[in-house]
Amino acid sequence: MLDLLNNFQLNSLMFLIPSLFMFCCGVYGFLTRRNMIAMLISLELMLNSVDMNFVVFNRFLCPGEMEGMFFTLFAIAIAAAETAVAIAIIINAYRIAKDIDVKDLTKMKF
Amino acid sequence: MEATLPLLILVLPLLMFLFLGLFGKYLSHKWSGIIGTLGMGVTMVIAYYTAYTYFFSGDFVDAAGNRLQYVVFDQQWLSLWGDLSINLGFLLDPISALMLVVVTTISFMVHLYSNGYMRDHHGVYETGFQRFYAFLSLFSFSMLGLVVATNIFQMYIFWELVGASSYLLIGFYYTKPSAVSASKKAFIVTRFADLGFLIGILVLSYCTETFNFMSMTSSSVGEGLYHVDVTSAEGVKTMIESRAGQMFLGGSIMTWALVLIFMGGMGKSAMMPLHIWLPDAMEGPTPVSALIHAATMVVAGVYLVARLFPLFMVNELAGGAALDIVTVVGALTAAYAAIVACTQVDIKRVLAFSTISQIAFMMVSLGVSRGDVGENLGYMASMFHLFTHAMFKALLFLGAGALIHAVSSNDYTAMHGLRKHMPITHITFLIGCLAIAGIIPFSGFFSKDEILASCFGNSMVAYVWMSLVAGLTAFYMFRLYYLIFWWKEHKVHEGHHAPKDQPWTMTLPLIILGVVAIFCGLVPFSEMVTWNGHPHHAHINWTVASVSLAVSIVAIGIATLMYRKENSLPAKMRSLFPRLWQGAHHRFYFDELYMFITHKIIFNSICKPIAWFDRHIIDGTMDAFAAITNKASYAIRGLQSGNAQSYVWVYLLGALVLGGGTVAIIFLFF
Amino acid sequence: MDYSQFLAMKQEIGLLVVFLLVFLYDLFAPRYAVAGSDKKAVKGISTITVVLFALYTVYGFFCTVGDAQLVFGGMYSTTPVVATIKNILNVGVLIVLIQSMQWNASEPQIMRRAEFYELMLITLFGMYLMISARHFLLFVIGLEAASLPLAAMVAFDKNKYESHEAAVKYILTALFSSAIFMLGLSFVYGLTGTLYFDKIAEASVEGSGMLIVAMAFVMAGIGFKLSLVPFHLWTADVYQGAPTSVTSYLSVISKGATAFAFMVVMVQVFGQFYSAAWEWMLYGLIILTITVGNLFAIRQRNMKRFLAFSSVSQAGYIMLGVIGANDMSLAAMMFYILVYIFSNLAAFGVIQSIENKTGLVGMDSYRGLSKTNPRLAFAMMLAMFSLAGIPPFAGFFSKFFIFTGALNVGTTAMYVLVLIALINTIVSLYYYLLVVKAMYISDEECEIATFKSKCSERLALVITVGGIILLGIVSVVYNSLLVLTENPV
Amino acid sequence: MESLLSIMIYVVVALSIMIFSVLAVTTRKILRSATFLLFALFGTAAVYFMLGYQFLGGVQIAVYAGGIVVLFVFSILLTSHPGDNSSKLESKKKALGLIGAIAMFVVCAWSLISRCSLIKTLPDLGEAELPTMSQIGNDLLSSGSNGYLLPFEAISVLLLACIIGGIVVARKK
Amino acid sequence: MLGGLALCRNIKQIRAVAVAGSLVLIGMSVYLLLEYLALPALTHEHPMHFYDSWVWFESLNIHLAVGVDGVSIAMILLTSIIVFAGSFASWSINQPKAFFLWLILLSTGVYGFFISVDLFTMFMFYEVALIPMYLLIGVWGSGNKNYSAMKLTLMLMGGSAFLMLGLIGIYYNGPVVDGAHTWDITQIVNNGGVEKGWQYFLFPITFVGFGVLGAMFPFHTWSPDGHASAPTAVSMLHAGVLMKLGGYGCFRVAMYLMPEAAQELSWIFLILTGISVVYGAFSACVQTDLKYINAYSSVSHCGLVLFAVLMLNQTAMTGAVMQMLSHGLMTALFFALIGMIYGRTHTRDIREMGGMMKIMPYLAVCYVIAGFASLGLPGLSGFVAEMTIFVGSFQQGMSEFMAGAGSLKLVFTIVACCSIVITAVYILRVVGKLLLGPVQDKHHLELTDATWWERLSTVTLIISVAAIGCFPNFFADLIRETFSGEIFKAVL
Repeated sequence: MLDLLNNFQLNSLMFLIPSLFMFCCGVYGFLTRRNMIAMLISLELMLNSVDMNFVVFNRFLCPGEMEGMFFTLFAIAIAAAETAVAIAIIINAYRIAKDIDVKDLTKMKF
Repeated sequence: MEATLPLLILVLPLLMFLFLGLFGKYLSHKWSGIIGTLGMGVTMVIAYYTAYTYFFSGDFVDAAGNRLQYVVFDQQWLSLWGDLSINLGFLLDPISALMLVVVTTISFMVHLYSNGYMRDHHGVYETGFQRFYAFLSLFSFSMLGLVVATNIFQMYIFWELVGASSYLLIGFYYTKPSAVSASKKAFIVTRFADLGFLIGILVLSYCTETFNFMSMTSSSVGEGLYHVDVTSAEGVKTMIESRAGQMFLGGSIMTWALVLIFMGGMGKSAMMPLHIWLPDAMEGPTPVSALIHAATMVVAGVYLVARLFPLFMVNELAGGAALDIVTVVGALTAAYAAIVACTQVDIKRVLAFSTISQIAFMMVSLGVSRGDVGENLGYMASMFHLFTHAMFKALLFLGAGALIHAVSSNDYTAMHGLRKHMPITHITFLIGCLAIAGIIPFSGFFSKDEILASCFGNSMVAYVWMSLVAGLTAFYMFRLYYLIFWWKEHKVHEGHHAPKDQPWTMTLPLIILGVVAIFCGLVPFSEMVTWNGHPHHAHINWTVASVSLAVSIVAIGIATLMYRKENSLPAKMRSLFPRLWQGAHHRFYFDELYMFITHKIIFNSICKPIAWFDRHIIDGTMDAFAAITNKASYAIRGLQSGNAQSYVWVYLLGALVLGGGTVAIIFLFF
Repeated sequence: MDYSQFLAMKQEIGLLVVFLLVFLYDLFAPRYAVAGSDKKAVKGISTITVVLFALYTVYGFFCTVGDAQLVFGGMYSTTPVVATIKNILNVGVLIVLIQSMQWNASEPQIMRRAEFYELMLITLFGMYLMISARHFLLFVIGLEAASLPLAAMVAFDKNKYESHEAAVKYILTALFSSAIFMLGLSFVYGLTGTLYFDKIAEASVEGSGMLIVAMAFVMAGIGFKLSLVPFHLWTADVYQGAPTSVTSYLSVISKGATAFAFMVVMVQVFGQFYSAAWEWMLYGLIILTITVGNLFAIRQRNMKRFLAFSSVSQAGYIMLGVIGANDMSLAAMMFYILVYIFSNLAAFGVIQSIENKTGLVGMDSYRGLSKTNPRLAFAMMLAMFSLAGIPPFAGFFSKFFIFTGALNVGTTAMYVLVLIALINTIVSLYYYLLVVKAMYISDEECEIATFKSKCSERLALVITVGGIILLGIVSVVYNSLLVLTENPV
Repeated sequence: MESLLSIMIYVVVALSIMIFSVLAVTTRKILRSATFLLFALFGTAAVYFMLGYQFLGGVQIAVYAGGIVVLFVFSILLTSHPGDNSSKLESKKKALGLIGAIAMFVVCAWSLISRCSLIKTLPDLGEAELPTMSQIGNDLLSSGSNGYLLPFEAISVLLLACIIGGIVVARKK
Repeated sequence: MLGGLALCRNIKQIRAVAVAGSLVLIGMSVYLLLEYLALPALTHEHPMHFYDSWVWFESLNIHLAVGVDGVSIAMILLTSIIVFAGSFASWSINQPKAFFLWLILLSTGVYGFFISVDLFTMFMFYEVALIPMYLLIGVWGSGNKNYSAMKLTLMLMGGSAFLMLGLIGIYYNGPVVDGAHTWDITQIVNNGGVEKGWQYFLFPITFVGFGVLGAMFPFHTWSPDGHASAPTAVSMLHAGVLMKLGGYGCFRVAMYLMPEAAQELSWIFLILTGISVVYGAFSACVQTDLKYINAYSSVSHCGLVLFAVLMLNQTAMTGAVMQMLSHGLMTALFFALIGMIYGRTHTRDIREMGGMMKIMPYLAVCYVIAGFASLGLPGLSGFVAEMTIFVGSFQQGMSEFMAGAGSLKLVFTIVACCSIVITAVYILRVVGKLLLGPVQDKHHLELTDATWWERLSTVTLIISVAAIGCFPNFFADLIRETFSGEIFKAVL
């Protein structure tokens, strides 16, 4: 047991898998939550997981460069912008529909 | 001979047709009748002149005394495969000269006659009088074109044209449904036969590599002059070199060609089993029946076989059965028609069956014509009979027309005992009957005698068979004669005029034809019309003649016994052979058979299913494509549920399948 | 730092200048009170925008000459082809702007029209970036810049419920799609260690399922904007709900720009390795897109929704240019998009002017249009014919050329693909003819009374109809496009 | 050998990321969901710190935690009444969601694992090689290779657009 | 160049202009014919006269290439006549402006198609000719017009979809001339033709593509519905000219460019077209709608065209073109007459009509003439065409049979010959029911006979029909040249 611990080293997969798990949680949430803000929250999880992927790849595979990190940096900004617009739209829709359940916004179909 | 004059024979009727057809309605009835008749008269004169020149000028006889074929002109009309081309031309040879005379004579008589016939008793012209003359002219043109054809395709062309003009004339009373259906029937039945003719032409032209009669059967002996000579003819040589002798379905290809062509002749000449249209064709005006369905068009089949006779000869020599088929068909038809004729009520139908029977005589005559029987005596006899028959049958028909016109009915039951009311008609009709019965010295005697002699020389069976038929002929003709003119006194219904002789326009042709029918048997036919132009001197075979004469007289005697006075003998006879009588009366159910085939089988079992198949299966398939597309469109509409989450779900799955699926495919298969 | 590099971005700079001018005018220009409302609106902004943009469009044509340039460390590139593509977009945007003038003068819209123009210009800027980007970061920024403001524009019609529903659907799906896209990018980064296009292409990544998965995600991300099936489901709802100007903008400009970007990504980035893989993936997508788009379009009765599905299937045809992956295809694709812009905008122009006047967008309302408004009906018919690919209208040529380009590859698979596409043209012809039928053949009384359309609308229609008729027949256009693509620098 | 401490930190961080992610998407109270998101984001920031990207971690906390989550909270408060529970999910929908998520996980995990070259231990880097603030600043405004001047400018335009868009949409009439 | 002029004709809309325009067209066509006759015979190197070519899409080597040979001239002449007659036949149509506009667009397409030598332009004109059909039927048609118009358009466009693939395939698999592939038919032929392996793929799809328009079984079902619903002039043009585009395309593109495949694969289509001939005729026998009868008769006759083309010999192919001419004229005549009768009685059901000969003798006589032409009466055009075909096919079939090369052609020739009987049946059936017999409906007695424009229209056609029927050699010689083995490689 101790031996195992002794030989234990952090590798990239150990970060990637939780990140991926996070992404999939986000997917699950996005697919199932009916509250649109909850959907946005799930989306944040997904975006966050992507960011983490970039950082992990950067750190493990190309140490010394900063491309992944910069991508994450910008991605955070983009995520913020996305969220802002999305929330604006959702609130707007809420004003009209008095509801933020995504299921109620299905007037147009087929 | 100048080409223009014979050409006029064709051009005049054509012009008459166009003139009357296009401008007829601006002319008065009277004038269009006069113009039509005059036109035909001029044509007749020219035709006589032409025939006279041909036969008697001596320009068309070679050193050995053979009559030659003379091509007046021959113009390419449509060139086809290789050297094959359809020409339009004008061929003078014994039979075409003969036919020119026959056609123009009868046609003129009919034109003249119609002036009277196509009016009612008050002299009012029938509607469509101009049209009638236009069609008559069209028919004359087509028939003349047919007889002078230089090649088989020209013949086919005019063959079709006579069919069409026959169609138009039979259906002249187009508001009468029976006339309409009769005309349709005539056209379609002959058309069916023409299919055989056409295929026959195609086969023949493949074998001989020509359409041209001269190339097929003759050798050139000078400019425009040809001598019928099967041994040196180009077409025959080619045919023998080609594999025309190859067997195909039980006959050589050449036999097939000739039989198929003969099928065309069968249709036109109403040979059994393609005869059914002719009795119905009597729905047309009676002059038309006289012209087309007695004297001219219906003998076109005989003419066709005669025209190709050298080829039939070659075939016969090569062991082919074409001529035998002609004989058998002819013999069967002759007997059949004669029997049926004995039972008909409608006088025109009796005459129609008599025509069928007589034409069958000509066919048989051609069929039994062999080189070993007096230099193809049958050929000459056939043509001779064609000539005489045309005259006396036209006479009979015109006489019947006069009767019908007088009593306004076709049935002899409405006539009886007319001999006193219509003496001219009576006499001329009697002449006709005697002629057809073959009583010496009327024309029919000579021609029929030659035919029977020819049969006699060839086959005893045929001879006996045909003699009996000749006897039947005499019987039914005199049955008809007595039933019309004797039997009992004519009853004049109140308010009706008594029937009387018709105006001169109608009686004059009767008289003329009567005279001709008496004397035309004396024409020295054998010296003028033989298959290869070589004249030979026929003499009456008195054995045959006396036998046939005896048979005829006996038959006439029986007829006299049965029908001269009203009695119950016919009814007794009828009840003696009820089956036979019924069968004959219903023409042995040929029409019913055809009705069954065309209506039940072709129309109901082929056409309708095909139409159904087309609308429902083929079109249904096309519509099904549309329907499937539409269905698919509805089926997948759930994809667009309106819920953003389901969109995303589809999106996700799409992306995963796109990636994962591709990976799986690549790693599994490559 | 070398700021001179910005000079390579002539068109972007020009666009930003236009944007800033409009923005500043919006801020400082005099306002006037709108009748029946207590709000004030900016005067004359529409005209100014259109004029400025028209000038800019003209200016854009001068940018096509010149060498290819790769600046910012290989992050941004411009070539004559790219410049031409941007010019094509400019023309489209100009028409959209002219078409939207009338709508923007309507009551609730008039207060916010300046923002409308500004957003539109920025999305165009985002598309420029997408097209010119040679680095995925820039690409993503461009993509977002092209789609986020659009979401706001979709929601512009404040009074209309549909507009909001559409905006919600659009933003949610767009965000999800961008998340997937970025996940794919992260995989690409993980595989190659770089995000520069040329470096990715150079990196030797031997057979790897991960790359294919990454490719699929990238395709899905871009395919979302192109509305390729199965990433298209937002299209119909959004097109239907959005204000018509925005719909037309979405359907032609956004789609056109993304198509080029897609081509660049596919050919430049993934073209080197696994070309077979992405071509087959695209192959499947094309078949699906064309077929499903057509199947859905058959049933639509709302004109905008109908055109949405038609544009889905048109995207499939555009993708034929990508899969062909040669000069001829590229030129054909550019030409196709150009023609598509004109045809679709003509259709939307008619829809818009009718909607502005009567508020009707149902196909049933169009019955008998030819009797009340023959000119509009005629323009619509030409647009439909052009979209269906009927000669002698431009659509025929573009379709023919794109097929020719695709068949240049010469493989049997390509023949099959083209055959499927061709069979689908029959289906598409069917529904395009439905519109024609409604307008010309139906005998019923038309709901839409005769009216005279506004000057701006007519101008836009004249331009588009002229384009439909002339673009194909005047061969110069296509020839010059092909000359451009044949001589890539 | 890694210190036991770092292992423990890793385990804690990884577990917290995963658990909070799950909680964030499953809890029925929307406000809690936002809170769990916040914790998940903190976990991510911790990962950044662990890997030596202090600046990024700082930005993560500032922007995400400080900005976005607050935005969420505000909007939640605006749109829902306290104590509102979201209704229970239909099992069908849940199943579909699960299928989607699991499929996603399987595909991606497979592709990650199949790519052996990805599985690397943490390379040791000297302090110098980890990005410093000045380096980040320089690169951010550099126009050369690996310089991010253009994206930097571009994102400003993007943000401007989003501001305009957000205002236009959210503004009352 | 005259061909070019035919293209650039002014599109004016008024009735008079339409008539004048069509007169000018006839004049130009005749002039073209005369000019053509003055020129020397075609040779292998120059299979087209008046050849001219302008670059259009340089980069794709697309030219606006035009040129004519005897066949195209015949077709152009046919089109002119029918357009002329059609303008008269639609004298009193409503919305004449739009109608003539579309009609002329349609005929522009047709002219363009016939004079094109470049595959692209040819295809373009082909489609130009097809699409006005939709509106013409949809707007001015009658009966179930929506369905029919849609069906017709979609099926024909379906054919052209195959065609487009085929043509592009020909382009890519054709020879390279001056460093580029070419669309030019003459250049493709003179430089080695289409690559052999590809022919087996391209020939069938091209043939089917054109065959759809040629109403080849089983792609003919648009024809009955379409013709039944179309207005008079459109039926005339469509059956008279447009269906000929199919036949023309079949030999000009499919067989001319891909002779090897044509030789080897012709049997498949021979069977299909052979079926068309008889099948169409049988179907026509039981129809009760006049236009349906005619449409099926067109299927039969046009089937004969394709049938003859597939026989691959000079005579049959000449006959095919003759048949196109003949069928074009007489079917136009038929449809014109049906339109005129329908315009009076407002029914096309032959069961409800009768005795028209009494009511409208002029139209009835014309109908009989048309019927005779259709059933192949000598002196009218149908006969010469059919006979040329039959002789050609039979000789071909017999030669192959004798050479032991199978009896397919022979058998199908005989089958096709049978159509002359069936044709007679259905034609006479109609004539009997419609024109002859007693008047069925007393109201019909009040109807009038033809007006002067109707007379003019029919007379024009009848004269043309008779002209071909009486002087066939002139036309045959004109056409035959194209199908000499020297120029047309597929001909043995």
